[in-house]
Amino acid sequence: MARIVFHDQLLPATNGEREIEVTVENYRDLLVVLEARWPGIGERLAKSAVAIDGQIYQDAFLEPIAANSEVFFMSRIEGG
Amino acid sequence: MAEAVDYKYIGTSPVRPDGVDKVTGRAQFAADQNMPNTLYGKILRSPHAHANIKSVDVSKALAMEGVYAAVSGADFPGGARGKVGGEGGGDIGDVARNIMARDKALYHGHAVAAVAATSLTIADAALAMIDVEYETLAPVLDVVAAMAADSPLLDATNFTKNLPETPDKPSNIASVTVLTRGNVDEGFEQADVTVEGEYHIPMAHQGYIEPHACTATVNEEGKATVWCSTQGHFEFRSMTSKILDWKVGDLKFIPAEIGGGFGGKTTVYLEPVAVLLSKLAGRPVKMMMSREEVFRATGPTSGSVCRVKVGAKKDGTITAAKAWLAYEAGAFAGAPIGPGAMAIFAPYVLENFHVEAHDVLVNKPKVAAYRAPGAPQSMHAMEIALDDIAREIGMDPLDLRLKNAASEGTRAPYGPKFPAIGFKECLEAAKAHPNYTAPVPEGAGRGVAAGFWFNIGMQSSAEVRINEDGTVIIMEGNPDIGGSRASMCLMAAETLGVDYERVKAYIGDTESTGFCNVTGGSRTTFATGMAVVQACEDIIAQCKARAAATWGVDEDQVEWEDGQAIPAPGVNADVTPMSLADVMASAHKTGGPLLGRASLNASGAGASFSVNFVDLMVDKETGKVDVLAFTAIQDAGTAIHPAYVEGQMQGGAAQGLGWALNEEYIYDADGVMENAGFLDYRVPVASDLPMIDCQIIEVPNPRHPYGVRGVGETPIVAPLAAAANAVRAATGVRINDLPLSPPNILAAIDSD
Amino acid sequence: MGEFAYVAPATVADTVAVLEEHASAGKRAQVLAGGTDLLVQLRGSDNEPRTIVDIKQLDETNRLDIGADEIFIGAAIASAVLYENEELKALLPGLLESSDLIGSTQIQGRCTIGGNLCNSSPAADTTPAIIVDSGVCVIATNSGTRELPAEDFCTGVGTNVLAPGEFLLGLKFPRPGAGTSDAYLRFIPRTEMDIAVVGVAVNVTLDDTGTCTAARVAIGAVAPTPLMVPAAADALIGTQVDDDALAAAGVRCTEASSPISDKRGTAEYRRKVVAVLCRRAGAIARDRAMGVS
Amino acid sequence: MSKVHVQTTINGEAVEYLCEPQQSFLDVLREDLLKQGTKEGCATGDCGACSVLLDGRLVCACLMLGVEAEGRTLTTIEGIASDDGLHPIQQKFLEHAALQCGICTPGFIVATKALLDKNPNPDETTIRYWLAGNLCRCTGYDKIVRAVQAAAEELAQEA
Repeated sequence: MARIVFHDQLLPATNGEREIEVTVENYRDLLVVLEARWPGIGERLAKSAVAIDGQIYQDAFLEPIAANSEVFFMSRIEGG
Repeated sequence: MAEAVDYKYIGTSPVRPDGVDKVTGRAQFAADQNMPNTLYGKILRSPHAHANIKSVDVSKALAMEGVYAAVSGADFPGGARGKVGGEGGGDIGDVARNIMARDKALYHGHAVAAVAATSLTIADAALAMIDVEYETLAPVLDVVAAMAADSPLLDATNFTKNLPETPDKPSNIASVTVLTRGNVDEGFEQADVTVEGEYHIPMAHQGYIEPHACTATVNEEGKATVWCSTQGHFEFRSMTSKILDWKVGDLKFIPAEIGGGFGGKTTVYLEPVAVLLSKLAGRPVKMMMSREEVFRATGPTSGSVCRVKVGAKKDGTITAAKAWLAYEAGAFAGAPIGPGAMAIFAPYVLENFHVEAHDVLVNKPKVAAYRAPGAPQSMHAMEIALDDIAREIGMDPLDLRLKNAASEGTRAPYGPKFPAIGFKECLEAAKAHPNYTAPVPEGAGRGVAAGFWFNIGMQSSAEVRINEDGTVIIMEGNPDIGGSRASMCLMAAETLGVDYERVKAYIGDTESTGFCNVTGGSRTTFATGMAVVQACEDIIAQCKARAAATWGVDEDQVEWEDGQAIPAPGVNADVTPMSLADVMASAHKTGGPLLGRASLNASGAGASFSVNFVDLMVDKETGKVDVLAFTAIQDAGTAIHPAYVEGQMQGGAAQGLGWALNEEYIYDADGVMENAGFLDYRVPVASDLPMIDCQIIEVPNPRHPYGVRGVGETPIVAPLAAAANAVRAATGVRINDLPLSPPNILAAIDSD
Repeated sequence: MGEFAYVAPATVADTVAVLEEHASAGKRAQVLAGGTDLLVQLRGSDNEPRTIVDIKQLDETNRLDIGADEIFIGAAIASAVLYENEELKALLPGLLESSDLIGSTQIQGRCTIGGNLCNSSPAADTTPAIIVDSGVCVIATNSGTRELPAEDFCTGVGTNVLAPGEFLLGLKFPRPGAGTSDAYLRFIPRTEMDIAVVGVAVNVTLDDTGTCTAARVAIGAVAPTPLMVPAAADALIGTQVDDDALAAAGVRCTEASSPISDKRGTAEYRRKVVAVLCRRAGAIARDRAMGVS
Repeated sequence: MSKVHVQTTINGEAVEYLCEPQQSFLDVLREDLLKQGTKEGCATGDCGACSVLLDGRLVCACLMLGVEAEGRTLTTIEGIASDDGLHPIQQKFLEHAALQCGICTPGFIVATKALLDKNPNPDETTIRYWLAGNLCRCTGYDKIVRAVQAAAEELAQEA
């Protein structure tokens, strides 16, 4: 199962759960699973960046998530 | 780690395609746009740092001869709140209120009204005729005081976001970010030495030499064309459309050549105002900020207070680190606390840490991005703490960093594991560098620090067109601030196998090329470069198909080599290889013109690390600092155009040194910036700096076809602490605050 | 509120007439020499209409005379022009250095020491040097000219003794004899382009034994006007201008200063640094007077 | 407002214009004469982007009134290249990547021209102090100084 980790700002939305494990095909499916579990979290996740297996995505969507994947939600990064 | 590859064009430093126009004065920057019948637009700005706006009356200005339009906040749509697209992620309602105040003026210089008139003189006179009734309020200027429960509030509807419990009272703290791992208390117990400090850095400006400017013209059909100085014309179009509630398709944005940005030209200030004035006046409107307006009313970067505690064992192993950060957002939420918190410990292997960062409203201009936004402030604190630890345990500061350096597989403080990165390579290069092995000049001090930036990808589009003679045109949508056209041409030349001189790159407007996010986040050469490479690959695929059709073979029997379609090995075809020119010569028979294209949302931007060291001499009687030598070492992934990579490193070093030594926003008690000009906002001049030695490290980014990481932002991060550490070495006195200006240094020496 | 106008009178008398006419009519007129302060003012807060009276067409303001006893520098001569005059540089090195420190190469191409004096900023670089070199202001009036020691010229921040209808024609200096020389040092945070945080000029005359027989010390940016510090000069006179004497003179400078804290430096900082610069400038002036380069 | 008639010479060409008495020469150049190679960075003489030559001497166009051009001879960036092509200074700025955004470049090239006209063989310190009135925020000056040195060498060889 993929390991999903939430940053501190998301903890209010996850009832304090920092980390869960799920089996999904891709990021889109992950959002569906999370929204079902914690209605309303999708809006917050849309403001986050996400790192899937070390790669940072500002706007992930169909990126695959494998059984051994690590998914970290993180603050979005801007730049100069 | 990708293998080092021998390239033919990549890694060379040819003259840039837009160069001749820039050395002759032909290049058209935003203020160089001229249309017949143009009016000049000017903005009236708040003389108060914090005030309720009771009323704005523009009628007397409007009645003046030569004045064709006048607007204030009431003339703009209410504006739905919502996220600004793309980078940054601020609130569009805030952007709307920032470019034209509504019920409140939130900083000295905040726009409150605007006019369009036939001359600059008349426009100035008209501004003086606008009546604004203010009710002044106490300004909130100090970031820590602003966080206090009893502070006056900028926004009574602001409730701190991201707290475990929703607060019941409003505050000036817009949001809080926390990053944690392990157990810091246990970590500190394992430490043999701990150092602790509070570090203050004042607000600083990007200081691009070109003031913001634009010309807007709205025709009778209600369609607007806007020429402007922007790092991202698509995002400017989007913001303008949301602020004015216009259809995106009714706005055409044409990016002029841009005279510097460094993050400061990623958001609108003038453009929606110019469009509205032009619509009302029925004539083109040109707006140009004065330098004073640039300082007072555009987005500098956050001033900050950082408290850091770091513990380490005698062998140098860092056991715990803790940071508390407070960044000034300015008048609206959005200080770069996320990146600041994520960057502070990023170069190091760290099991126990805790970072808490605060985005704080103060009555100063709303901050904008500035080169690695958020990282210089927090990393200044950490890199000073490490210097102090190195001294306490008697270890070379580079060895201390090597002992703890992150490398491939290290879990970054923000969660994921690093892919291939070049931090250790930078540190090793620094240790071996002749400037480091050379003794420190008599009386001087040497300071070392590391830098880091994430780099980003995001959306890019590119088209590649082949002319009848086989020459190549690249059309993409990222304004070229520092020579990116040359990099695009080099990557295209390499991919297509044609001479660099036969490739030209152009920046299209919002109607002539596909969407591109801003030139920022060090993404252009990475992400748009990737799109250009893919568009070239599209061309190659088409050429192979055309050659196959011409030769009567299958497509997979054709290969592309050295700029030509050739039969694949083993294919028995008695044919002449086809170059781009050859394909074009028969293109009318084989399917028409050649047009390659690519669009993507790039991921896989590679983190970039740096190590800087600087030798400084301090006049102990006056506190004056002389920079004797500066060495910048940075992992660029692959340097596509090494001279411009060096240019980024040198320019970032100069900006970082300027911020470290003399640059600062100085406010009086009323919240008026006292040094809103280049005379007293002291950016480095040529005689302040030595040559800046560069060493480019190349640990290719496996996620880019040519290994590019992005180089533009990391260079500004390390100079702040490097300078502070050098002053410490030269004087024996630790100064936690910036700038290291002569009065500050002398006061520290004398009180030591 | 009137309108902007520009005039460039051909004679001193015409210039005085234009200035007086405006003064008596209650209309604003302002003299233009190099323009490096005036144009900044127009661009900034002081953009009220006025008549700009250009004095660069006058023979007198362009006159540079290096006589046997006296040197005259016209008020319209650009700093860069002065600095290219090797004879003048040898005679008044401190003054020329002070004028070469104003702004950038570009600004030195326009700015004048007369304008610097008339702008009457407490931080004016050339004024302390003019003072220690015993400069005398030659002022055009409706009755000819009047003369005034430079140390009496500035009366406050941005104010001076010029009456309505008067303007500065130029500056007179006694030609320094053997054993006399000057130096000016200022402190700025950068290497160039800043306004002085502190400025100190020193002029010394040494006899054959190296004993100081005459001295003048003036300080800038530490009081509402550039200031002569006779006590500092006294600390040098009769000495070999050695480290002790210089240190004593520095202390006198600190005592004489009444600086403010502003964006360019704190009062405390200025009080300390004025002493440092006095010592350093005094040593340079001494070495020059002794013919040591 | 009554405008003033001015006759002057810009880049070898006789030019006439009307300007307001208080208008800067930079404003005249850019907004009226549309010679926009000369840039505005500050309009207060602090950045050097508007460097021009007035009777051969380096000045900021923003610190000069339009009326003061009467009877004078001015050279702007548009007058640096010749019919034969780029001036060696321009060529060296290109070859040395001595520009990034390019907004300060015209000012630097004009200032360099003035320097090398006066001092054909300046050392690094001389170059840096001469150019201290020209701000560049992109390059850190390193490549600009090298370009000036290379241009000086090139011009010495040509001479």
